[in-house]
Amino acid sequence: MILGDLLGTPVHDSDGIRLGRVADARFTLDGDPQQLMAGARLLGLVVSPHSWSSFLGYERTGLTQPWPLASLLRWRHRGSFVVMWDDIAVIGEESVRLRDGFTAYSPALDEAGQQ
Amino acid sequence: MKTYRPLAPVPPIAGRILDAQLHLLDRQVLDNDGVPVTTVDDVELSAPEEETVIAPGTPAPIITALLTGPVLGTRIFGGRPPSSRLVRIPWKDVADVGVVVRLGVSGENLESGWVERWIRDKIIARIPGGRHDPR
Amino acid sequence: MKRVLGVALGILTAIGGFVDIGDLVTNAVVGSRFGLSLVWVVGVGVLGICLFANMSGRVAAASGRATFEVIRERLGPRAGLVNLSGSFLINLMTVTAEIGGIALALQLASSVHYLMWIPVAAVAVWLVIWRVKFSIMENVTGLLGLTLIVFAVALFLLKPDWGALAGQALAAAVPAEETASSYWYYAIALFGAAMTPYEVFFFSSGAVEEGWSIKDLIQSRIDVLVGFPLGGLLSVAIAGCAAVVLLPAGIAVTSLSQIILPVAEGAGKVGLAFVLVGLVAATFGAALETTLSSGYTLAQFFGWSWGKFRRPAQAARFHLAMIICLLIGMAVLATGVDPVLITEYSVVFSAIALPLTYLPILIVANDPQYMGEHVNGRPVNVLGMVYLVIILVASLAAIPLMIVTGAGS
Amino acid sequence: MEVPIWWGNAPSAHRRSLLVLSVAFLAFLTGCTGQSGGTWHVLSTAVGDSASAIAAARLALGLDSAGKLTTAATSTALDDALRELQASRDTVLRLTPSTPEDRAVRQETLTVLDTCAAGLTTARDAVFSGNGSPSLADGDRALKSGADSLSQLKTKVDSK
Repeated sequence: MILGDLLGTPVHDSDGIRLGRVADARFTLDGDPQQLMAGARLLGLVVSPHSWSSFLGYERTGLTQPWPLASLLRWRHRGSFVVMWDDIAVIGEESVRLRDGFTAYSPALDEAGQQ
Repeated sequence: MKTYRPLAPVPPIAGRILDAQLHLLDRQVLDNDGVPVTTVDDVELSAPEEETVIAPGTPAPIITALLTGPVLGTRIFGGRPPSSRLVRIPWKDVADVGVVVRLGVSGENLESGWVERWIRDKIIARIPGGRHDPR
Repeated sequence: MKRVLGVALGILTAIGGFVDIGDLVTNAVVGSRFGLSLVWVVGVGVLGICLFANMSGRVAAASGRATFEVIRERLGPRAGLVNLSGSFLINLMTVTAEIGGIALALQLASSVHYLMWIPVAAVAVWLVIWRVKFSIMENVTGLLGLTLIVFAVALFLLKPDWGALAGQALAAAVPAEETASSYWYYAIALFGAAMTPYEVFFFSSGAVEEGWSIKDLIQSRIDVLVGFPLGGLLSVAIAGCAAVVLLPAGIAVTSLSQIILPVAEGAGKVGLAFVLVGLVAATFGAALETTLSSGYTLAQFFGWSWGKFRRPAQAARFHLAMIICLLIGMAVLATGVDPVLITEYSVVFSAIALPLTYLPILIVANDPQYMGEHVNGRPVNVLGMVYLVIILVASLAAIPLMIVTGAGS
Repeated sequence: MEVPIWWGNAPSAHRRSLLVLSVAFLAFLTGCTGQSGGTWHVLSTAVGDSASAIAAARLALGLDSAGKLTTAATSTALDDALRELQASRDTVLRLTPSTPEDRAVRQETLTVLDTCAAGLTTARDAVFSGNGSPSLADGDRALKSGADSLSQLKTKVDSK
């Protein structure tokens, strides 16, 4: 499938309650070391309840400049969280459904934009 | 205003982390000589197109290819080109992802470079001085 | 010694390269209608362009990424495309105005009608882009553009009442025969002329063309911080000449031939010769910069290979795009539309489009992922936010003012 | 709350109402300027622009006779003045006056503009003629009379 289709898809929990939209997909480079670079495995999805226009990622980095833009954008992404691949039950065009009792993790990355 | 409880951090992972929007999509792609080839217009995953119920324990999808070409238009205006029309750069050709994506192969043989090659061979190289080195 | 020479050269080209057809026309129009009462806007604009060019130069040097690559990455393809369309169209308008400017200047020198000069000017611009080395191109046009200092010389030779001029500049009141809305309309036009977005595309792409690293940053900072303000003084001299000679005579500038009259009055035929060389050099230099900028913006958005440091065959789409832009500019001018009129609109549209490029640069200049330790300091950010507000206000007010004043007529 | 840069993701209903609002605003503004575009306003603008063009032509001619301007530059300046005059004349021609008074003043303006154009042509001939006929002084005299009639006309039109 194409990542662009997944981004912006509504996310529901197992009871069908809407949690937000897919704002981003998080990958980890821990795959096949035979290639030039390790394979990229889907680790989980970043879900944002208010806006999925998350390209600036202020909610994930420690950036606070330029004030007040950074704070404003961070506020727009308040409440966003990460769900791991293991907690995803269904991926479809209309909806991503999570498993019962999924864990919401903090979307934070470390200061260099990495975790 | 609703307050949000602090969330636990993601469990530590061995490999490097890439958030697609932040670190991969729309980045410039350079070939092994540092010549720009294209941008990362989209990314293809090893997951089926249609609605899929995922059995517990299913291995996570991986990135199979970077996509370019017509997929940019559909990403902006909506829709999706048929799978046969996708222009792919296989993930195995990617050497590094930083503020640019570096390939480990020459751009000369990539499918994504045909427009550039066509314009070069049919127009620019035919104008006198088209191959002149400005330095 | 070589370093000092490099800095001196950089400053001189920054001065000579600052003034283009937009600055020439807008400053002369404003001087002939409002005297020096709008001179404060030039100050605001020059400080703005120093800040903006310095930031984009630093982004280019620290990350190796030029402005439009960054815009696409940060805003995503959709908002990025809106941004590209706006910036590209305005840039194309500026290309057209600059080529028209070269032709008008050549008409002044030869009395051959400017429409005859347009193909000559466009082909010359293309040839230089096709063949001439980047640094030579930039330095020659910049140095020849310095002859526009004759505006300042002429102003002294005209022996104006300096007290009255200073009074106009400091009191900043709307003249009796003009309305407040046209005063503010021209304030935005002057601001747009000083802060044209293409200067920033060109500056950041030029930094990549010349392979700048962080250690070249200091030189670039001096070039900008000294060169642009001195270039701004040239703008003020142009407005001053118009205010001293044309305003009392009741001449509201509508053509390039009127802009040079004060120089002829102050400095005679010698001054005229200098000003004609300066006009051709300044518009020619700006035509090169804007044409390259149109190639840069497209290539950077779509990820094409670009740059004058490559053989044309190694950046085929980039060169083809510039050829097409020059052809479009020629076609527009061939309809007989007045280049001065295009210029007057292009500076206002530049002001309207300014937030599109300014905001992403401000954001990226704060991102350690790109900048490492070279992120904006706090004073730069405070100034940056003040300018963001100014730029937004100017951008939002421009179209209503354009309609109310009938584009300043 | 909408931040202006996120146009790509604003809810579409929101965007539509924004569009309607801005169109209405533009229509309102155009309405404002539409009212002021009456006959006398157009005449006043045309006469003012022409006066500016004639003044520029006189300045150029003066500099030429003082030896400070080349023939090429002077003739370009005169051509530009003539072009501006013609543009003003075109706006006056497009007027459709309704009252006899409007019609009379439109006719008067056209006559004055034609005198000015004739003056510019004389000045142009003076710059190019080698034998001093017409002389630069003739040209300046023609332009000066044009400028005088323009300024009388301007007072009349503006008093309205």
